[in-house]
Amino acid sequence: MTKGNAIAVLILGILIILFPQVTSDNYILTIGIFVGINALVAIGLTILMGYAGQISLGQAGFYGIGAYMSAILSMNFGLPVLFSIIASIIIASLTAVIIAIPSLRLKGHYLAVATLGFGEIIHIILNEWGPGGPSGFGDIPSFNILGYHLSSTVEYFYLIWLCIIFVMIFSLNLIHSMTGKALRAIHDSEIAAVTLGINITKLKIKVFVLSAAYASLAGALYAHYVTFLSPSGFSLFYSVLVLMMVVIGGMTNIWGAIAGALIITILPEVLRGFKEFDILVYGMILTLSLLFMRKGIVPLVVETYKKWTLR
Amino acid sequence: MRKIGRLLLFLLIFTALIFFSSTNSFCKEPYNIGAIFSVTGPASFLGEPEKNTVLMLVEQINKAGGINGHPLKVIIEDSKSDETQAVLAAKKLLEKDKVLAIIGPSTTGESMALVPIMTQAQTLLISAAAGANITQPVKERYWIFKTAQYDTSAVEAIYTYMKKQGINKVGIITITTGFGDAGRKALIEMAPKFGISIVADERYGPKDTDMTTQLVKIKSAGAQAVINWSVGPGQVIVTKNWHALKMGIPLYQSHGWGSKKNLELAGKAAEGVIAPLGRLVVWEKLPDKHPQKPILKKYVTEYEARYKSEPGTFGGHAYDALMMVVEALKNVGPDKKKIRDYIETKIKKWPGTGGIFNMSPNDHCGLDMTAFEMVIVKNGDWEILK
Amino acid sequence: MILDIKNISKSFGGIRALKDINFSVKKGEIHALIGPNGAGKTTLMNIISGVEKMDSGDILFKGMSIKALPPYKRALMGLARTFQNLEIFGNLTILENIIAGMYLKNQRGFLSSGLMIKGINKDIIEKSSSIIEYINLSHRKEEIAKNLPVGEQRLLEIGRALATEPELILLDEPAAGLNTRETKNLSHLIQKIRDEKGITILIVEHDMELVMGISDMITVLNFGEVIAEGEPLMIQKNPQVISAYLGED
Amino acid sequence: MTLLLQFLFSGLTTGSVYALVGIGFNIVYNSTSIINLAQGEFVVIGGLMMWFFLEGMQLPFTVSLSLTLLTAALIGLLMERLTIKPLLKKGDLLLMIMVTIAISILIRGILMFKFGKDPYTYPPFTEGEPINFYGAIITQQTLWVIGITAVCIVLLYLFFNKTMIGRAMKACSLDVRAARLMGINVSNIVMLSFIISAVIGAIGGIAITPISLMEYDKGAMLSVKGFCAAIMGGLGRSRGAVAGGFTLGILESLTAGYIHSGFKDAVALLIMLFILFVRPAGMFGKAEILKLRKF
Repeated sequence: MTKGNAIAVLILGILIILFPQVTSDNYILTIGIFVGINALVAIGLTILMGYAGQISLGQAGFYGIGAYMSAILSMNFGLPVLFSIIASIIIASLTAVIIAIPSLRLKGHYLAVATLGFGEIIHIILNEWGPGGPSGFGDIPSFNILGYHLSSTVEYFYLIWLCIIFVMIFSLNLIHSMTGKALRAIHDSEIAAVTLGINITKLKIKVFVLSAAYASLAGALYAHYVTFLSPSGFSLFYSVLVLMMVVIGGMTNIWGAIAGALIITILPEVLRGFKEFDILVYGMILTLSLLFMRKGIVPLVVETYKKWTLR
Repeated sequence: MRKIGRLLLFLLIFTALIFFSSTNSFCKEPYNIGAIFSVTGPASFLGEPEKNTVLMLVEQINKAGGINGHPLKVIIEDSKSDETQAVLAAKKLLEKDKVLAIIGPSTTGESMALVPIMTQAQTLLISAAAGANITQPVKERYWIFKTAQYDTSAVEAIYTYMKKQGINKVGIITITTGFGDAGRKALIEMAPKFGISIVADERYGPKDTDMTTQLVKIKSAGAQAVINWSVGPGQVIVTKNWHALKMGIPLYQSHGWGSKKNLELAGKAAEGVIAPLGRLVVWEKLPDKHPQKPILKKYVTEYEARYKSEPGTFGGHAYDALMMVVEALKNVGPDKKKIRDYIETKIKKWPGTGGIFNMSPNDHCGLDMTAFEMVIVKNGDWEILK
Repeated sequence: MILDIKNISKSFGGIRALKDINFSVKKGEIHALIGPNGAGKTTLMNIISGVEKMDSGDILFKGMSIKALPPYKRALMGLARTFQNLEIFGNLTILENIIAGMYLKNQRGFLSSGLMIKGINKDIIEKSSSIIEYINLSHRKEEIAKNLPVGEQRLLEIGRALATEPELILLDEPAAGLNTRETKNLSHLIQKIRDEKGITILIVEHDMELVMGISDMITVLNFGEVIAEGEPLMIQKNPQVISAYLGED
Repeated sequence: MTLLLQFLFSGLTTGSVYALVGIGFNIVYNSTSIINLAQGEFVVIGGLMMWFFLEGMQLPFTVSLSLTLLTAALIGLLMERLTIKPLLKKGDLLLMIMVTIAISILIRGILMFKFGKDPYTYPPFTEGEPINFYGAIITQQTLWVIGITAVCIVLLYLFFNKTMIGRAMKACSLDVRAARLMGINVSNIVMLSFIISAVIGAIGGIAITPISLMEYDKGAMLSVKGFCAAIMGGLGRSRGAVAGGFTLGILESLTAGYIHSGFKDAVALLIMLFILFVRPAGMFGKAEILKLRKF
């Protein structure tokens, strides 16, 4: 991790600690929680797309596996929530390996449609065999550790953003390591990377699994926060939403994931005032931001700032 | 130095968020009620009339002087047919608007997602969705009520009628959404009680375009009748396919069928379709002394005059929910616990649009199969079956 | 012998690009592969580095058959290459390009990378910097690679290949797009690599002056077949080679 | 046997729309290498605008038809000129795909604003009793859908092989640079491809609406299914998309008929994945073609 990033993480940490002190409004904190959950999924996809150059339209599937597995394990098998979350991450990661091996041989549109296919199959499975079927199921135990139940929104806010801090540190370390260089090498030229002795297949699978692990962690946290699950939240629509976060935030910078999650999650809330028009305004904002901020917000801000200081 | 740029961005967005979310108006001591409906998204056909109904009622109530002099303010939130959005909306209503009670959401899933939140906030929720597990087990649903009839009641009405017709073997076709799934479960569970066997169990997706295959399978399984359980365009497509195939066995629809729009869309194909419908749809054909008739007449005519469309049974669920809360407020004032208790104990033989409600500590819905009339489509209109 | 090419054949959609190719590269030599356009030189390079599969034949590297190995394993054994149509990592800086090349000898697991048990240490940076100095790109160290002129991009590819600490480098038309001065520098660099680092070089090149100037041995391909082999002076006089280059055109 | 026939016809009907959407994908893909995920929205535009002119404004059938196709063409044109053209020079394909998603959301918003959330329908093209075909019952509209799809395929084939513009478009899809050197205005070709794909989507919508109704948010599902059809047939191959579309429709119908209707989408997806892994170039494509594609 570079010095700049270390300071950025520190600032993020301070912001997180301060935020609930500034606003005691549970509604805003709840939005903060969902921003965090989405950011977790988006961080994984940013590494996969921006650094390893692999597209995925199936993140909702892993998000769903994380949520459903953790819920089922803690509800039906009485596993402590912490363990059920870990177990669900492992299950999602194993699924990711199985999916990655055939899929990652494909490129571009083909990879996109293959991951889309897997994501939708997982969605159908949840619909057909998930507890409660399409209607979903409730009464999932809320997050608890060593007998202590997290009951307030503030506690959940801290829990989720603590996870993000860890995930950010891990991810920033990773992309600034030798492995990170290798990943970016794969992004720019697979053929050159492989002749330099980089086992691209293995690395791609690993990144894919990492993104699945982040998504499943997010799903599990979602399940134990909302305590109700139904398959509708884990469809292709969510995968597209995450993709949108990554692109709008800027996929060449991992901070873009958080910025993208922030914007895409908050936008509908802000647009509540528009009532019926919101989908129209939403589509308009997405289109315009894609047209005029091609690189995404964070890289744009960084670049503008650099240009500005150079003057 | 780039982190300063990042920091600025963060601050900018947070302030924007705070700015946008604090747009409260300053009325003089209004009673704040929250409403969460699926105004957009796949379940928007529910949320739309519900929202309209509430807007209309609030205007009427305030024009008539409000509730004991207090203006009524209903803050309507769109859940976009999505549970996460419903949770966010509920949090906003509870925390920001400090509402006394929430009516809605429109679907079972969204309602279920709100159960823990409402329980924790100790605030009344009157859902407009049908699922039985919204209010059951009652002990764990202390703060939760609903105004939509149970799916099981609709199934009961259908099966009772079928027995009279001598039908023993049915094929069911359901949509793969919460509504269809709940109906499917009820149909399968209750069949043995009526001595009915389900010979085919077919499904289709909410955006499917053709159900011929499923219907042909039902026919070839030897069913004496088809029951379709869905809302939205699916029920019209099934009706059209059923008509085109000349299946020779009757088609039953769920209680979601009760919209004139369906008759328009299906045209001739709808002739002979049977469904258990709330009296709202057929109020004109009710005998004058029926206790629901005056309410229905007022509601439906006013709604149609105002919105140039029919409210449907769903709008009625919102009507009942809001009127219950209003009545409670009138009698016990702005006290969350008292409002809840009033609804549990005082809503007895209470004629609403959905039926005659009898709430009790054991039943937070208060409707049974008598809320339905069996209705057949004849000459492009409804006709009550005896 | 460091590299033995044995009976390699390859066809594309019915057209035989390579017919029964045989030749060997001696350790420590600069071996050139020449021939008119379409002779199959790049295909052969791709087959040796493992990027493309051959139909039949065998490749021995340091006496071992590598035909079944994926490209990255060949790299592990000490085989590196550059590309005719430049495959630099465009969005990385020069330094990062070289560091990526050092991945081979400095691999880290995912977990240890993420937990920063072993990051990119000073040692790696120093080694990379010395390679950049070696290829005379120190003044460009922190620049984004895609902004470099072609000549420097070619140097970068060679530097990146060196970073893997190979025993044999395949250079695929390293002088394409270079001016005379750059070509001269290149030929010095190639000789320096062989002389100072003892790395064997197999070079495909069109620039005859460069080839004749630095090669110890030349193999000539035409229409997918070896038509001549020998020292530069011999090849220059070979009538078959002359007709291949002048004849049909 | 009757059952099978019935399933097949049911599959052909849905498959027709998938095929038309798939062809639309391919036409745009060939000229730009973009996957236009707003493709399904044109089907919805077709159905809803047709209703608007036919039932809403009570215009005669042919007038309504031409106006609907004109509207779709105009929207396709606007979409290309306003969003795709400025981005095309930059060549970031992923960004362009995201833009098409954003546009599909925008179109959905506009349609909802104009038409509300109710489904719409209008009478079949010809009134009359369904046809009994060896025991299988086929409505006249089903025949219309299949027939119109067939006519579209033939017309497109003639267009791409017999007309100057069509050949120019084909040349563009093979090699943009060479096409430019030959004096073809590539920018106009791209625009034309968007217009044609929009019109084809709208035709599908116009034909299917009497059977399946149309509402503002049906497009996303159609985009996904049409995309699958295009992939199954091999991206960029219009005849492949036709085969892919019909295969997908029939597979869905057969799964619903013989296995279980709950799994029909899953089986279709599994088969698509199988084709992807075994023959990524599609059922009929050659592997070499894949290598020519940058994305």
